[in-house]
Amino acid sequence: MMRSVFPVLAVVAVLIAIWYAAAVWLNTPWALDKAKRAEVTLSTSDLIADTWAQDKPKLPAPHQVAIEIWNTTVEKKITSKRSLIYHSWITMSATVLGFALGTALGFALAVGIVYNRVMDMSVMPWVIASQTIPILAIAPMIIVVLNAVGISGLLPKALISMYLSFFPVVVGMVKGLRSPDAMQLDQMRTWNASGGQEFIKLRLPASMPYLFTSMKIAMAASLVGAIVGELPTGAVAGLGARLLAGSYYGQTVQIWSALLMAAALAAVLVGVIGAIQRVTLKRMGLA
Amino acid sequence: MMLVLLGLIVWAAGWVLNVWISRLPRTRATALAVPAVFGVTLILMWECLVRGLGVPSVILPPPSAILVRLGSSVPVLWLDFVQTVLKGALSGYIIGCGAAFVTAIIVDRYDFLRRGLLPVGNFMAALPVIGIAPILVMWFGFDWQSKAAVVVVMVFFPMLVNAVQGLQDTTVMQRDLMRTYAAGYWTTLIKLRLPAAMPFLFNGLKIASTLALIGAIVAEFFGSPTRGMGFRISTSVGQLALDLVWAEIVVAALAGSAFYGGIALLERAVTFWHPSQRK
Amino acid sequence: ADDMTLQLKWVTQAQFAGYYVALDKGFYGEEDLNVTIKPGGPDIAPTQVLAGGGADVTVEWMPAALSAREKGLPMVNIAQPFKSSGMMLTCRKDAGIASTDDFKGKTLGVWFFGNEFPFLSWMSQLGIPTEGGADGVTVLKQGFNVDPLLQGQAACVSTMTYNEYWQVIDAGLSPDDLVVFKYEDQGVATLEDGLYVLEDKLSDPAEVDKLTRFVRASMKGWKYAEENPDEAAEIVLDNDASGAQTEMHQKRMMGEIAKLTAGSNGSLDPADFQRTVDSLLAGGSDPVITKQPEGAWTHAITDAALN
Amino acid sequence: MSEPTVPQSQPPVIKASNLDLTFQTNDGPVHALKGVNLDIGKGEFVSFIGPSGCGKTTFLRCIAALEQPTGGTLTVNGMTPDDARKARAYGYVFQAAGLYPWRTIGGNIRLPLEIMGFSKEEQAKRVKKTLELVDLAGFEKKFPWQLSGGMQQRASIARALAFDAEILLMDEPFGALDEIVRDHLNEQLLALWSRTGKTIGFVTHSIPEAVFLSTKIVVMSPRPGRITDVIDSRLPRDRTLDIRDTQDFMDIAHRVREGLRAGHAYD
Amino acid sequence: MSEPTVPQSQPPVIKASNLDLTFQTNDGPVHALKGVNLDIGKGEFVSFIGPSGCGKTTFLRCIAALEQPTGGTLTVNGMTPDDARKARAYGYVFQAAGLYPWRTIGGNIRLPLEIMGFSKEEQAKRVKKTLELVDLAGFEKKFPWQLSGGMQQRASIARALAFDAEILLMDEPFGALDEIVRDHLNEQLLALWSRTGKTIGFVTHSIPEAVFLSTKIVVMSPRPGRITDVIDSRLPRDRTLDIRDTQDFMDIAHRVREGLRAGHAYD
Ligand SMILES: Nc1ncnc2c1ncn2[C@@H]1O[C@H](COP(=O)(O)OP(=O)(O)OP(=O)(O)O)[C@@H](O)[C@H]1O
Ligand SMILES: Nc1ncnc2c1ncn2[C@@H]1O[C@H](COP(=O)(O)OP(=O)(O)OP(=O)(O)O)[C@@H](O)[C@H]1O
Ligand SMILES: Cc1ncc(C[n+]2csc(CCO)c2C)c(N)n1
Ligand SMILES: [Mg+2]
Ligand SMILES: [Mg+2]
Repeated sequence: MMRSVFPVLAVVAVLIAIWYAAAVWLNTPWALDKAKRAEVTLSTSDLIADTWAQDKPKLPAPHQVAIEIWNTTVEKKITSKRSLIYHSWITMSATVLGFALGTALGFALAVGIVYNRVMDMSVMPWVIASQTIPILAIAPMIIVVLNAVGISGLLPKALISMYLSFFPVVVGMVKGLRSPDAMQLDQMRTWNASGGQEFIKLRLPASMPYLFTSMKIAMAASLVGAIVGELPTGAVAGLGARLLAGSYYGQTVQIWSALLMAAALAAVLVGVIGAIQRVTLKRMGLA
Repeated sequence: MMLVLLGLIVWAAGWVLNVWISRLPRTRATALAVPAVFGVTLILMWECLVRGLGVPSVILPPPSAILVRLGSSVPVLWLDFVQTVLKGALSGYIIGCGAAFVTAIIVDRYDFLRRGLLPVGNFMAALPVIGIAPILVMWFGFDWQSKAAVVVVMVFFPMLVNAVQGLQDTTVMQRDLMRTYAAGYWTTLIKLRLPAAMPFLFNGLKIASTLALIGAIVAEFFGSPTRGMGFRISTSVGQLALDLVWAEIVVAALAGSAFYGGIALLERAVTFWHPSQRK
Repeated sequence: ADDMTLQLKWVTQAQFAGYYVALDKGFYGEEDLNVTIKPGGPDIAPTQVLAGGGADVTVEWMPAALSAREKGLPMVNIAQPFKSSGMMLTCRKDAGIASTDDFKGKTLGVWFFGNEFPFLSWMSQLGIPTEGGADGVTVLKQGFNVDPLLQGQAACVSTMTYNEYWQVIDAGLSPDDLVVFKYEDQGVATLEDGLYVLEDKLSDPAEVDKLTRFVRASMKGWKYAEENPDEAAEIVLDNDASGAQTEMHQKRMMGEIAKLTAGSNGSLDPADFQRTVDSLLAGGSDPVITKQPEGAWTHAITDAALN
Repeated sequence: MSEPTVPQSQPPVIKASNLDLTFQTNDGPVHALKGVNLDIGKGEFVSFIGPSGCGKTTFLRCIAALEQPTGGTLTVNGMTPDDARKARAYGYVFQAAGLYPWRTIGGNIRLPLEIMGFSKEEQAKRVKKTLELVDLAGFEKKFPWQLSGGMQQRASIARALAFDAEILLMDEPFGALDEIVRDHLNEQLLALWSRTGKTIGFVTHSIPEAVFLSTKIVVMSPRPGRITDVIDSRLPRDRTLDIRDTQDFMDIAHRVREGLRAGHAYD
Repeated sequence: MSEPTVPQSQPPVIKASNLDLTFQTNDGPVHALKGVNLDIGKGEFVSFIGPSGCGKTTFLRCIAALEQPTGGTLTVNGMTPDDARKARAYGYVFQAAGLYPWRTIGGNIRLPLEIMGFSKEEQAKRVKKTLELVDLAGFEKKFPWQLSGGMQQRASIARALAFDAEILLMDEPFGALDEIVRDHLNEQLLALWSRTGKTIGFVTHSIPEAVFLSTKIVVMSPRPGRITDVIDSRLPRDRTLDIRDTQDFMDIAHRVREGLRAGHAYD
């Protein structure tokens, strides 16, 4: 435990130190600009203090972000629109729904690719091409089109999440479902196993390690999708809306706290999959 | 209605054609023909459905209109391509992957860093681009430098993780062999660990190639000069010039696929020895 | 009650106070309407939402609406609660700008996404090319905020009297450090924040009736907001789901908005319309619209609503 | 020693006549089997021996209908190999243990039983019985990686035995084991064979092993894989390891070695 | 046969006294070597035999300084194994061929030569020579995966021979080969040994192989790995395969087998 915690803490400490230094560096021009216009001269310590306490800094100091996060999580009722937990929750619901849809789609495509020769030969290049399309560009169109057919609310956002999250699942699951070697497949043949039995008893369990790894990537992608999806839905609520609103008003502290919150949310969601992975693989004797 | 029906017929015909081709012996030609037929089928169906259902072209233009626009806007598309792909994405890609590679070698050398940096790295990789892009635009200005910075941030961690993993992908026996030759760190790195890491490095390079393009385009949504694919897309949506929007998307997808394909070819040439590349 | 959806041009803020007041005070309810207000944002083109059927009515700027009309989307102005334009170009004195003659060779921040039309026609009237160079101006696609001005990346940025201008002030620049060019003062003002619908709605008497009731209630909301700006700002805050708006900013914005809506009873002044059209037609080599639009506005709704 | 003939009274279980198999690969066709003729009677223990790549595995795979011959005929119990496969006539032990890592030892042995639809009680009974047969009682709940290589190999044999197929095909099952463990398993395999009267096809690289186990030794030559010698063993059916020191044993071993050397080109 | 002693005149090349090695694993320590005493003289051919997991590989690795003993002393040419390693005293052949797949056969053999800074011409000359030695002339430009397992194994032996190390350590180098190829390589190895006078440490699972090759056979027992018997072979240094039919050979083989069986627990 100590072996893994200490290096992480050390790296985090160094990062925070760099962060403070960078805050001084990036925020100094504005502090000097302000001082010049106010016609005062700043001592070094005044300058540093100022760079760590600006209202709209180019880079907020870590403690400013920490205080903002504290104020918008612990200090606010979680039903409040000013609570980051409330916004995280909104983003999370779209993320999880999109993730579920994406995993299902990715899984279905992978099964198709593994079992159908035409799909095997035709689908993959297009799946790759689909991922080179900038999602932020088509997200508004997706929302409008879905709106036109009367779908709104959670689902459009979830569909954008799905678009981003199915890709790692397809790639991973095709690998995973193909991971049984020729001998294992031959064994099934000598027992005259049906296609379904082969899938349930061999291909599926063999693909589990791949599935979990790709689900972790998919979850992170799904979160990005949910945040992207929040922008063209009117940025009503959610972490994406907070990012945007922060951006709109130049509230860097708010941007950074939403960013860190998003990363923390990703860490939690990926952690949950990791936990399920450990339990499942342990029970399967694979861990 | 006729057109809708036609769309479905096209779909069925394409599928049947593909089933037929896929039964032929596997050659380079059939391997290319099947996805091509699939793509053409999709496009024809799109054309039929858009026309058949009377979808307004300010919502979704038919492929034919996109093609016409693609032909008539070559100068604009080229200008945007240079700005976004060559200046933003490519430079960021090279810097980001290069930096990640160098970092990986350092991280790999010091176990302490690996255990400390990788978990933190995973956390940072989860920072959504849309959040980082406005910040980087604020730091690095409007032109392509900030786009490159976004790309650097996006590609850095996937590349780092793959490179670190790759550098460790040697067997005990391969390393012991080097020890019996009394080979030093650098010799082992160059003769053993780098070649062994190639499959992973290329995996990282492939993932990074799609990310790079997306990153460069997305960053342009948050401030840019009056050129670039992201600029054109967002501006044209506002002007309801959806055909131009889609023309840009087509260029993006082509550039992305070509980029990816190019790296895949390079991979084939460099890691010809890896089981996944042999047939 | 009849369902209606209103698509806003931008995020929930006092710029749209009239509609939120009408909703909150029950003015829509009194007209037997069940109105849903959809906030906009940087990625939402209200024209496209309207085309896609995602909304019945949308708040849009006239240049964008007329441009869309030329592209084949038959948008019609049914009411114009905003009398005057709030657009301006805010410049730093220390960047060497004192008058429009100083623009040459400078970098200017401009909003795109359909909001660039007024700027482009202004520049073409000034005869300044926008492709950069010593004789022209370099145009930046300005992001969501006024950072480029604060960071010194641009000499001027686009601002609204009621919003971005105050962000510049809040950031620490004083009005003395700034020079502002209001589009109104430059004679290139175009109409902002009108209510638009698709043409076919107007041929259906039932729809016309709905729209009439909607405009009547909305204008009631606007007048209420003008008279009670602080309360209106509170109502806007209550409706902001992102929780990012501040009371101080919204109250101040409401005060500024009231100046722009004052003088309009909701009915479009054809002279204002013509001034906008002329400005857009005058766009030099690449005008925003190429011919005098026909049927781009109607008084049918406001006449019915206001009498 | 003359060419053996199967007694007329009993039709052969496996009958190959003029069997041919050519693989199409991208650097031309590979002629893996050429004109193979072989009859295997019920209850025989047949070993296949020959240099690497001569087609031993291929022939076993043809019998099990894992490979489709390109010429000649092959019948198993009078039917096609594929029908025999569908009738679940085969227990096949592959060269590597190939246990599924996500199933316990018991679960691995249960796998074919599940697939063949045995009842739950029957499954449990058979798993228990075969585990005892290979000296693995008590290891049912362990996962494969918790066992040594030899134990895994025995588990994989147990898996092939569990559903009592009439024909047991084993492809170098003991290749990875050390000599002592191998001797032990050889004895056990012989005991099982004489108890059950199964027909066994067995591939090996070891001359002593082939001689020790078989009633018939098939020597093959490299590509195109042909049968160069078929040796019927005069050794008694009941054998102990000591038999290896007898002259008979050495004679047969010598004949096998000579046969092998004749066909051998060093890779 | 009494415990052998190395002649006083010639100090042993490898000398282990009371060697101990314990691995710390997460389920407790594994005692891999315990009180191992062994002297190997210059030019001897020493085979190690013993059940799986008894520490044969571990001992070889200690000699090559790939493992650090936890007790006792071990000297090679009077220095520590690590100094001997740095002096490039060893050629080590691992159980699997372990060729680098991105290098051709020639490139693989050239690898140690590059590292040790031989000149280009010298490299080419030695590659050519060792390739001929293992019967692989003409395969220099091929990649490992284009060769059969046996050919790969021979290439890996060539790689260990190329730089003419004084001591050759071989860990079951022929484990994966069939008997005929194995015999052939055994003969070649003996020829090489008598020509060069190298000191060879050789791990095998095969009793005949051990007896056929060695001047000294070390029998080990399972954990904690100990030496239970050291047999000095009376067989002449010049041997052909026929020697396997002599009584001397069988006697030694028998003694080895007994020694092995004693320490064996069936796993
Ligand atoms: N699927 C295949 N495609 C092409 N060639 C094949 C295939 N399977 C086997 N071969 C070739 O057929 C020949 C016989 O192979 P087979 O595996 O039967 O040999 P074997 O006698 O079992 O050898 P070993 O002792 O090495 O297992 C070999 O030359 C091999 O390369
Ligand atoms: N790195 C290690 N960590 C922990 N235990 C080890 C390690 N290497 C070997 N062992 C243990 O030490 C013992 C001796 O292993 P070693 O590899 O020397 O056996 P061996 O005699 O070579 O066996 P085999 O014939 O199977 O190759 C075994 O029980 C093994 O599990
Ligand atoms: C990408 C982007 N496009 C346009 C605007 C400007 N804008 C659209 S509506 C409106 C009214 C009130 O704020 C303003 C200013 C922006 N800020 N960002
Ligand atoms: Mg085989
Ligand atoms: Mg070993």
